Amino acid sequence: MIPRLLYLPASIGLALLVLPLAGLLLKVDWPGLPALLLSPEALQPLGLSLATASVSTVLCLLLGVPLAVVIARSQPRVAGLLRALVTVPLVLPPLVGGIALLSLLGRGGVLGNTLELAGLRIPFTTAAVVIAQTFVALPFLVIAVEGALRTAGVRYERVAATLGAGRGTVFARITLPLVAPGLLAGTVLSFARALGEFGATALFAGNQAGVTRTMPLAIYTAFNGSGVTTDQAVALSLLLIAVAVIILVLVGTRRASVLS
Amino acid sequence: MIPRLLYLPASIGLALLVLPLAGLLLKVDWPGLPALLLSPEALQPLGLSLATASVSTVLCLLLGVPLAVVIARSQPRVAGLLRALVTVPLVLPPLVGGIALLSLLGRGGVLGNTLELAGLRIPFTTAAVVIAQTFVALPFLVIAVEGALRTAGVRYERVAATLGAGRGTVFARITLPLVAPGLLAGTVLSFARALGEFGATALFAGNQAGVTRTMPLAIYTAFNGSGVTTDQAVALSLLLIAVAVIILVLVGTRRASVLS
Amino acid sequence: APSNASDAEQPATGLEPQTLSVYAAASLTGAFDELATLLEHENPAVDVQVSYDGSSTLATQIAAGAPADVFASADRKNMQPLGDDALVGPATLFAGNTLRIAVAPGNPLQIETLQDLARPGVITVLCAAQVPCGAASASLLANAGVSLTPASEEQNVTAVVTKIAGGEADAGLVYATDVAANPDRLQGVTPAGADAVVGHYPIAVVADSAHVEAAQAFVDLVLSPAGQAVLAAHGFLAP
Amino acid sequence: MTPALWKSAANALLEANLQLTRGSFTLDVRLTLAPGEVLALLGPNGSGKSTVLDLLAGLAAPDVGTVTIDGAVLTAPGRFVAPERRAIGLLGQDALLFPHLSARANVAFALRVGDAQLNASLARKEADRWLDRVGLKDFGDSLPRALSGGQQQRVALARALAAGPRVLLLDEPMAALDAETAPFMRQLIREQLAETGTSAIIVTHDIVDAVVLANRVAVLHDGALIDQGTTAEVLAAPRNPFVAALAGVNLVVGTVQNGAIVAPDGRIFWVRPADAGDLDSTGPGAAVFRPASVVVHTEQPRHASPRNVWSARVTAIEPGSGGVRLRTSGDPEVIAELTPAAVADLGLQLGSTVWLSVKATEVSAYRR
Amino acid sequence: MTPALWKSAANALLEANLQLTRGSFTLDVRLTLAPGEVLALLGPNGSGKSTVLDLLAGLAAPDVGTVTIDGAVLTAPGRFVAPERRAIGLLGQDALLFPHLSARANVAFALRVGDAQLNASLARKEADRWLDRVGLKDFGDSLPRALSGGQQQRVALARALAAGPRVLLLDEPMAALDAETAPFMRQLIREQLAETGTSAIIVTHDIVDAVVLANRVAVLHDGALIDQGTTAEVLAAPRNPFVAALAGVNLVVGTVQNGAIVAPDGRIFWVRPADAGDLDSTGPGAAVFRPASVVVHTEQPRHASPRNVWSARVTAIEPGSGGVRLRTSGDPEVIAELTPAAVADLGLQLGSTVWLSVKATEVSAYRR
Ligand SMILES: Nc1ncnc2c1ncn2[C@@H]1O[C@H](COP(=O)(O)OP(=O)(O)OP(=O)(O)O)[C@@H](O)[C@H]1O
Ligand SMILES: Nc1ncnc2c1ncn2[C@@H]1O[C@H](COP(=O)(O)OP(=O)(O)OP(=O)(O)O)[C@@H](O)[C@H]1O
Ligand SMILES: [Mg+2]
Ligand SMILES: [Mg+2]
Repeated sequence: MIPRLLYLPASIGLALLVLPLAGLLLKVDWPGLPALLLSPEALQPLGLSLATASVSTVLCLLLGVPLAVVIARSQPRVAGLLRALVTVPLVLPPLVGGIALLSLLGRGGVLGNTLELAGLRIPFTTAAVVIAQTFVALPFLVIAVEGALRTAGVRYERVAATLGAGRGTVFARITLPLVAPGLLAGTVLSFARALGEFGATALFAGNQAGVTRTMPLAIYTAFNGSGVTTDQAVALSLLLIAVAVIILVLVGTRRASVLS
Repeated sequence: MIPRLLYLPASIGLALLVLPLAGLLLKVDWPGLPALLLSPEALQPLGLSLATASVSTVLCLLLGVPLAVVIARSQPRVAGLLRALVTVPLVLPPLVGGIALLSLLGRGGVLGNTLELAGLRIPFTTAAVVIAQTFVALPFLVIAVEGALRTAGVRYERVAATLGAGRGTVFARITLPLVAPGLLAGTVLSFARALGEFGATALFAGNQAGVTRTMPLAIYTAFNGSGVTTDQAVALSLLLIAVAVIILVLVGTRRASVLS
Repeated sequence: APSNASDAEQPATGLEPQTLSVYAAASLTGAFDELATLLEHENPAVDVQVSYDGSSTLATQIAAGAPADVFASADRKNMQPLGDDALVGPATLFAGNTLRIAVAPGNPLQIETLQDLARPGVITVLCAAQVPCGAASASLLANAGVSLTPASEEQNVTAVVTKIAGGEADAGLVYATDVAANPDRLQGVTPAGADAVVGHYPIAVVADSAHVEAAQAFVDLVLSPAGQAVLAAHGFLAP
Repeated sequence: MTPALWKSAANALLEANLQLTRGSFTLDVRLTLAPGEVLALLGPNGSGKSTVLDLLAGLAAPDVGTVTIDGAVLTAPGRFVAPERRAIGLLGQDALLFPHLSARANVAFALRVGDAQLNASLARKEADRWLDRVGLKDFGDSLPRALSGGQQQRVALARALAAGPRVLLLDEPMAALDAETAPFMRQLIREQLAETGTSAIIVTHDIVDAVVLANRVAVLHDGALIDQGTTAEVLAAPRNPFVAALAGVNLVVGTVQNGAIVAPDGRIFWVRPADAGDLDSTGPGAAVFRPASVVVHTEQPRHASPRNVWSARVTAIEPGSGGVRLRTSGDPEVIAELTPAAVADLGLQLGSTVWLSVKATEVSAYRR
Repeated sequence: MTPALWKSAANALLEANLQLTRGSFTLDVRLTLAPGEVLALLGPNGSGKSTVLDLLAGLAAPDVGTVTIDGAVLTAPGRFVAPERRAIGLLGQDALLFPHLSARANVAFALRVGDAQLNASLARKEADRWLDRVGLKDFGDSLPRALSGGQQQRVALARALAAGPRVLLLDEPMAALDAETAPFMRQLIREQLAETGTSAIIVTHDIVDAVVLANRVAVLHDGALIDQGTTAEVLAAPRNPFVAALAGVNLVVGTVQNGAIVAPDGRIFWVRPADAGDLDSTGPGAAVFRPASVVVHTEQPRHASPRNVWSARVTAIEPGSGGVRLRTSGDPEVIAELTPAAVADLGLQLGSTVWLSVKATEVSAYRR
């Protein structure tokens, strides 16, 4: 059912996304690769990245799904405004996201001062990494789930209500399963975005090995350190990409099987 | 129809996205703002950003919609793989996207050499900005439209086929209008992402006023140049955010009216 | 040479109308802006565009064929490979930079020595060892026998400055030029042995440059007494 | 629209007074339902039947109006009880089985909602019993998309009954069912409603449903109730062509003149003596007679006993429940029912000109 | 399953031979359609009717099988012509109007697909004519969601007819239509098919549709064609309970013994002399008689002429087209049709034990 004319632009689009990654492969110093990838300099940030991105993704789900429901079921005007607000963080250059988070949660920030009095300091902690990742990844989840909710419509929810099912039951047993594909897509997107987050983290969380140095920060550090030879940065990127692809493919096929 | 319990996490989610921006407002040097915003240092990058982001968005539509159709209508396994490939650029830290593009299209790059022979040089031109933006924004469009296509299903396309409509007609008159909300959401997302793109652009396109210095680069330059006083960077960010919000709200309400 | 309108129209001694592209390390921002204006003043036909970024970013871009005419790096490490590949001409050192302990104005925590940076309760941030200011910081601390775990290893010196000026961190090691550029927000403390650790800035004309003559003129200006005076005014040492 | 028709039952379970405008369509309906009563809601396409059910179930709100159940206000200006708290079930025109749940899980969902105590495995067993009752014993594991249209309809019916509401609204529940299954489903609905004492409103286009299931019939037309009463009453004296078509009788809406009904095209219908007495003064009135009472002749009948004789053209020949139905021209058209043999004997064809006669004793009449 | 039934028409327009397994459901069907012929496809829910239409229209592919139109192969091993190139239209069980297009635009879409020359404004005018023909003149601008179920069904019918296919497949096209509209839509379909010489297959649960619209009837059961022939043939000698229910007659499938049919529960049905001659040797056979031929007694009839007499319980009392229908126990159950007056006179109730009799001359029989 695919119009044949579409195959050409589709291939170009795919090439645009995939070829640069292939180009990256050419830059790899293959003999030195295994040693590098097994070094603590590679594995520690990778572990931290996977851990923080997972936590952030869970946070995105907990906060984002409700937000998506509220937007999807609001009056069109309210929904339009909320949707715009949710999308704004996407526009922020990474650095600005960091400044914004600092101005809120940093020492001297509006909330930061209050927290400081309570003995809580967020910048330079792993919590800051999670917050920065959640901040940048949340819009993805919200937009994806909201779209799915809107497309799924309320027909089945209405049927469930006429059977006497309360809102909680309907949400858990009807709404969520119906938007499962959108939910999964949103989860994948926000996990990917959290995994790749660099800018806001760098400024808001800093860069301390084992605490806040995630993979992207390690890559940047390696890049800055190596000068023109981007070998190490490329190798680390490759590791990140490989891990991401494996996770995405695993989730992708599970997703397909859910849809069947 | 919204379970009442959801309002709490929804509010927290919204606060997480909006409060940092509000924090940013506190950092603004309001008296100096008008003069700064009307200076060529602000308006030239803004114009370039809007122009390049618009072109990138059009490119995303031209390449991304066909790609989304191909993925949505493929076998589950193929679709899962393609979807993972399309999602990978999301994981790339900004810098790595730049390295990848340079290694493909730069001097000594696989394609770059060929193009050089043809007298074409892409890096460090406005075209490079557009390519970098398209590279990072395309996944958003593809994922959003693919999701919408999958949810819309093929029922109406099948009906149209039994009426004798060819694939092109079905695509233009049935498929596209049916996924209009998803298409609009994807367009908004990719435009927003293109507008905020910094990392790949900085490396691949450089930072030349009027040619490749988009708003995010101007913000970065202001941030680096001024040292401690983030005033100018914050003011520019504010301008970018304001423009983005206006566009998003305009599109958002149009979107609502389409859905009605 | 004094310049006037007729010189611009008839560039017998001046330069052709052209745009000169200078790639300079971010820490050179204030000084190179002035030097660019100076060159434009002397050669009204020439428009100088300076791109500032991290040295490694600029080096990577030049290696990839960026249309740069002059490259001024914050360290030799980023200049060296370009020279080895003959992508730039011979490099000359044109400035040096030393480290300062940066603290908030008024020095509320009374930080006077490198040892104070390791004091419990003091939040210290440094540049990552991989970037020029981080490498310098590491040797300075090693020379003084101080070992400390910073709260963060920033990617560039600007980030260290931002953290201290914004109050996120109490102290850190930055360049003297950074302190000079932010007199209202930072106070500098000169640590013992600072003079022994100097960062050297090389400059070179890019081999592919289409404007070799103008590029050389800019390099010459940087190395000239007038240029050196501008750099000194921004806190740089002589090379 | 005699006020008597709308008498508010003192013991009404459900009372509704609904006004709604949607585009050019206006709904204005008042209806009541007694405990245990089953009302058949009839009406042409687009008359507002589904809209009424939505308003009762709380899936839509009227512009103005009230809905009360047992005296408790469900819908009123400033008050709107959510559908899930109304105890009013609705089986809509589309089956809308939850697509991610098997047939069994669809029914079990309704069971567990109706009875919070019920544990999952008991609910599954009970659901299987329901599937058995709708003839789908072997389809418990099937997802809705693996069921045929009629099978889906049956699962939806089981699900709606299993929820155990106080009032059940059924929108064309038998539309997709096959001829063999329909009577059993009708029986199931009837038994279930009677057993549980559930009141119900059933929307249908099939007169059999109304007669088998309902105590009372209400006819909706263009958003207004134009007729209400026991099934026999309503069908015996159809008040508009729709009801006449449903009842399968001829209806002539005209004016009363000298003890007869005059059709819009001038034909005069003499009526049986019992009814003629009522027709002493002029005014609107209607005549009703069965298609089987219409005699068809190929020549003008002379010296015949029937007083009502006229000529017309045959506009359609169709099979009917009791033989062959002839539609004949006129305003209104008149349908005659004959045996296939008679059609052949008379050599009737589309367009033939025929003479029709009806004995006055076969024509009932009433004032409108 | 006499081979004669499956004779491949030499002049067949559409020929299909389809085998498909989906879960536990297996389809194995061979059918042909002559030019201009209209075939009614009957069968219980889940018998595979919609599946057959999907396979013909190219919306699904059989496991094994072929579909040819005018000799051109549409479906075969290794060959599959896309639905849009088959010139086979399909009006599915759901209306599926394009939700973003008005009623007019839905029909105009089909018109312009069928005739590339047609410009937009002409197509709109022509679409309006179609809407008028299905009684929806004023609904041209309405979006599907603002139409009632029956209105949507009518627009979908107009759209399917307007596309002008060579073969039209209609899946329960009248299911949602009201009693007044249905005859007109039936007439519209008949005229349009006749005028354009379009062949058609119509799936329906309503015997009237089959009789009015179709030249021929095919009965599907559990994925296999169990009966085929002219409507009269099939209904006169129903081959299974489903067809009997559809035709409204009693069917006793049993064994031939001594010129009579013995039911599974042992009842003996003597048959009319004309058929008894065929029943000289044992083997499977069936008896058929009309509900109106069954006489109901409250006491055992003695010295009565009917040879077939038995007792049973009343399991259901329903209205029927010609009076009241009594379902009575037994294998198979037997339906008797009485006047309402008779039911009252006899004091019949659910569960009453009655005696039933049928005159042998009213029972037709055949070998299976
Ligand atoms: N959103 C709307 N805007 C305008 N008109 C509407 C809207 N929704 C429904 N209608 C109109 O309301 C009328 C009643 O629709 P409803 O679905 O209640 O009819 P119905 O009696 O159930 O018909 P059917 O027998 O076809 O199911 C129809 O004429 C329909 O066109
Ligand atoms: N994907 C599937 N998996 C398993 N069984 C299926 C699947 N799709 C359909 N079936 C079965 O195929 C059979 C035929 O379905 P079909 O829709 O053709 O029936 P139908 O004759 O049109 O019935 P109805 O009168 O209810 O519309 C049904 O028993 C159904 O359960
Ligand atoms: Mg309806
Ligand atoms: Mg079907």
